[in-house]
Amino acid sequence: MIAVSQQIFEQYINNVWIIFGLKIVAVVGLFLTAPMVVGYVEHKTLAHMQARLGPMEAGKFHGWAQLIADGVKFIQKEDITPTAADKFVFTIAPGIVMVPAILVFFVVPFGPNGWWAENLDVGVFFALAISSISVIGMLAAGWSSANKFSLIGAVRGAAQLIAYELPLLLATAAVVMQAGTLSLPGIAAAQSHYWYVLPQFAGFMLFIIASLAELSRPPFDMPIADSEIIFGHMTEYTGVKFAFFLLTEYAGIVSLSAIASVLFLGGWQPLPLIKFVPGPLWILGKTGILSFIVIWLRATYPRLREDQLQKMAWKYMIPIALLDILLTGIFKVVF
Amino acid sequence: MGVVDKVDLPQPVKFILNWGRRYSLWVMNFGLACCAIELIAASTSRHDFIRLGVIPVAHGPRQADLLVVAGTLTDKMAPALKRVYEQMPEPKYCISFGSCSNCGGPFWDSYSVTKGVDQIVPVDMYVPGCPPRPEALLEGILLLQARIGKESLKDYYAKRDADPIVVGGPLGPVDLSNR
Amino acid sequence: MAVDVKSGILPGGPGEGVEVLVSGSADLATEEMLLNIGPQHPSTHGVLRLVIALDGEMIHSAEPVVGYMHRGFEKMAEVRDYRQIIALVNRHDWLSAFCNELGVVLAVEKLMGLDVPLRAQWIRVMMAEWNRILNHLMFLGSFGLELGAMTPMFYAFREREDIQELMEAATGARLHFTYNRIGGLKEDLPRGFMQHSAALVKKIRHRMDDYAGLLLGNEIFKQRTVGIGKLPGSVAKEFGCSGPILQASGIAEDSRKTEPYLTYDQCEFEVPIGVQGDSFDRFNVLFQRVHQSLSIIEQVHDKMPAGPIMPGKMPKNIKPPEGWIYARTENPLGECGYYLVSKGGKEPWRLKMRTPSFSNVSMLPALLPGNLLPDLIAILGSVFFVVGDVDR
Amino acid sequence: MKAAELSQHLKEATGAIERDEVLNEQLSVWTTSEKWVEVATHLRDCGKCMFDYFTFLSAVDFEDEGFEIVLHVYSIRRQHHINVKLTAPRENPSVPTLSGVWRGANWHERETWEMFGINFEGHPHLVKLYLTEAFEGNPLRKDFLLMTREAKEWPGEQEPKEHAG
Repeated sequence: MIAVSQQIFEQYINNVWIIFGLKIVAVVGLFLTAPMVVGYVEHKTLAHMQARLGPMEAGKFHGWAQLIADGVKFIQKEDITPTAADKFVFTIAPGIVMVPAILVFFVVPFGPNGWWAENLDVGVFFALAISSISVIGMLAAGWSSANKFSLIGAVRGAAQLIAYELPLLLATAAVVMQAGTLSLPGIAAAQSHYWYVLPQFAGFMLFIIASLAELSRPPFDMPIADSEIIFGHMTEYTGVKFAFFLLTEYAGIVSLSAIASVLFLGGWQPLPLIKFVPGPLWILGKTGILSFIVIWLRATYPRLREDQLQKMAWKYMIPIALLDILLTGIFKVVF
Repeated sequence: MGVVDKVDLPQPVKFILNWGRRYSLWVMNFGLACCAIELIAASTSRHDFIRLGVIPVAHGPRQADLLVVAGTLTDKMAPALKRVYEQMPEPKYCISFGSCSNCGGPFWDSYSVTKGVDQIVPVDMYVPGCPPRPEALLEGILLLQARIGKESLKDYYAKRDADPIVVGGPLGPVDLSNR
Repeated sequence: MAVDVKSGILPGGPGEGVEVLVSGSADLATEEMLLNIGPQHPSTHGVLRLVIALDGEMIHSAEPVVGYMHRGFEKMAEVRDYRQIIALVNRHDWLSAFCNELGVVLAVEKLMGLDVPLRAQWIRVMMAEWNRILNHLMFLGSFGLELGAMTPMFYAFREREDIQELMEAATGARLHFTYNRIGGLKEDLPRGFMQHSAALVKKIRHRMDDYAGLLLGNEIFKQRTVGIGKLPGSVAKEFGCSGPILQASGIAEDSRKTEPYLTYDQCEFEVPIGVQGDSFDRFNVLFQRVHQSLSIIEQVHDKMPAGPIMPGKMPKNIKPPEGWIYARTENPLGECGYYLVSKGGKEPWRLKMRTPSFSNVSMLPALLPGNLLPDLIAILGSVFFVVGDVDR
Repeated sequence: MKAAELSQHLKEATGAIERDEVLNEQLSVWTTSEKWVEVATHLRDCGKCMFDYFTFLSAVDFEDEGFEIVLHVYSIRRQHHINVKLTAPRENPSVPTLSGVWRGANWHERETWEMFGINFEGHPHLVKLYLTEAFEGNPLRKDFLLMTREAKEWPGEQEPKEHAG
């Protein structure tokens, strides 16, 4: 009996469609749950940093179900499309934002020996390229809403993304040079002796700052600056569509933190004395810590001005990133 | 929203839907005057209505579920209130916070004040006081949540004009035991 | 078929002309864009509307549209008796209720030639200073919020709750105190008030370091505010700006110093001034004023005399003699004056309110042009105003 | 400068002071509509006066005696106040604007125009400040009635005892 079922299992698990389906289920499941966790942690972290409690009632125990309640509520809300909006673009914009955010999770390795959905040879390139597609959705949302504030927010977002894509890529390029591979599992495996945060500390800082800007998180949250332009490109969205935007925003935190921890913090590589903890927990822990830092910054900093942000990108971060690449190159050639 | 407002849903589905609406009340702070300060006080550290799931991050009316009109509404401002209320998606609730928005309050004889926001938008709950203490708003929110927990969306869309709740009103203490 | 756009008529015989609508100009010259901010906008804390003409990102002209909170105070004061007026004037600047009512009772007392007992005067000084801190904390928090830092707001309200608790112990109210009476006060301080107050001074002083760390010492905060929205002292005077705005422009005018009322002449304090009158200076002056107020409160604790708080039994309906008077007090936001004309009745003939925010906001059309749009928020947040105080 | 000295100085320097009065240590001087701007300019520019701080401008409705327009200015340097007053007739009251002397007068004059219906000749932007365009009447005139009050008497005007009995 057991043998038969095992046989069936092996027969079906080898079917490419079944595997594909399972992968999609796993990735979408991750996409739906991880942002919820980050969102909840953000609620509670901010609350405790600000001398209050945060959600306490939904789900009874410390309001753990707050974001689930939000989700249940959003699906009941009326779906409003403004009269002046471009209806088609307005409707598909949340999808354009969301799909790339899901796709990024396909290439993130969660442990050695096949703990990933897909091991692309150009994994780094894929992850960074696909995550910048979402800006098209943002522009589409801002433009189609027929609202001045939305448009300003979308244009700010686009300008910000273009300025910060470059330092992000350059910082990654240095890591790629050092590891000698574009594959994310390959980069993580290459850090078995030491994590790249040590030789590439400048690159790590650049990567974190640039991802903050790309995620439009404080102190770079000008595209959704509430005191200036209400909610940026999301101003006119209601119900489920708005929930998609929010979900994507938090998924972005998770995916960029995960990629940063693979590139710089050794992915699943453990610290020397506590090697018994399995790899997947390591990468989740590192991602969690980076996400926490992203949340923490929100509690501390005011936001910059758009031109100050551009100045910072072009005048400081890109030269530093280039210098970093140069030094990495010299390092590679000499040693 | 399609189905939910036409069909009478089975009890478990209704319970889950109501539970979601009840604990996720994103609030649009229509702060106008003195009461706005007490409304902010209710959302910050000591009173913290975020505990109850009232999230004050809805910066625009499009994402809001709950409109709190706090303060004196003037005739010049009234069209803006009407517009904000209409921009909010259904199902939506409206709290009139403070004497001025209930009935004009100390400005009852002024030539430029609207005597009561219920002339402009339908109100689900009145919180009396000049200004009410944040605790009054907290109790009001609990009462509103208790009502949301029991209502059905079909009824909600069918008859808008359920009797408004009055905090500390003549009905006496309200049973909160089955919250 | 070429369409002559300029004439707006399609070619054809007489009577066959079809009008076409011409929209936009033919060449791509930049046009002035009108942007409407408010009346309900997160950054205007209240209901102020700004109509801004923009040339690109540069503000060409700015016109505040006020009146969304006009409640007709001055007319209503003419049909209220003096007791009711105390409760009424609380509400025009809802963040400094005690200082408002103080101005009215000072005006009436001066008109009647009443001698207020010393203890009542000292208690008034203390309460006015606590109210000043209460007000300033609100703006310390909300300015951070406008620049995107949300934590100062929560901290500010943590402190505000403590102060409100203290003031509630004496006055019975959290926001609109109505503690003054013509001639004195409603009632004496409760037992243990002074100890409570002294402990709170220490606590607030300690917690002010949080704000200094979060905002004053923050690099991003400095980048957003230093050199933004410079207001020359001469312009500020011409528009009648007062309080922190005037002081940040380098003019140490403070009626507690220059024309001391109550017992301010027996208190030692400084009037903090700014150097260049930019947003950062305005914020910094506000911050320093809190420290000065704390030091005044400590002095009051040492000097508080015993004695009555009312000059005897006062009639319920007060009828000041015929005449007029202008009484000014240094409100948290600036000079608040009441020009009172009495005809001997139980209601004033005319009560003109000279409110600080009105003059401060009327200065905006002179300050805003030439600044960038993103800086509008930084300037607006630092021109501390309460909309009810503008519109009355 | 002391109130008496100041009024003496103004009488000599401008010759436009009709009468003066000191009440509660505060000086008021009355002038005429023709000399209104001249007096204001003198107050601002004269080295002895130096009224550089514009406090407020408003009006009082004295029913049959017409409107009294009150200008209150203060000198931060010399630390003295003055009320400059002017009586305008009830029918078509009109005075020259001071917004060219102190820019702060702009909004105060708009408010006074709206509340009392007093015209300010030469004002750059005399439009409603507070009320909606549809609003009719000048609320602070004594003949403007509060309709709510006309419809229902305010019970609080009586003493609680009187009301009960």
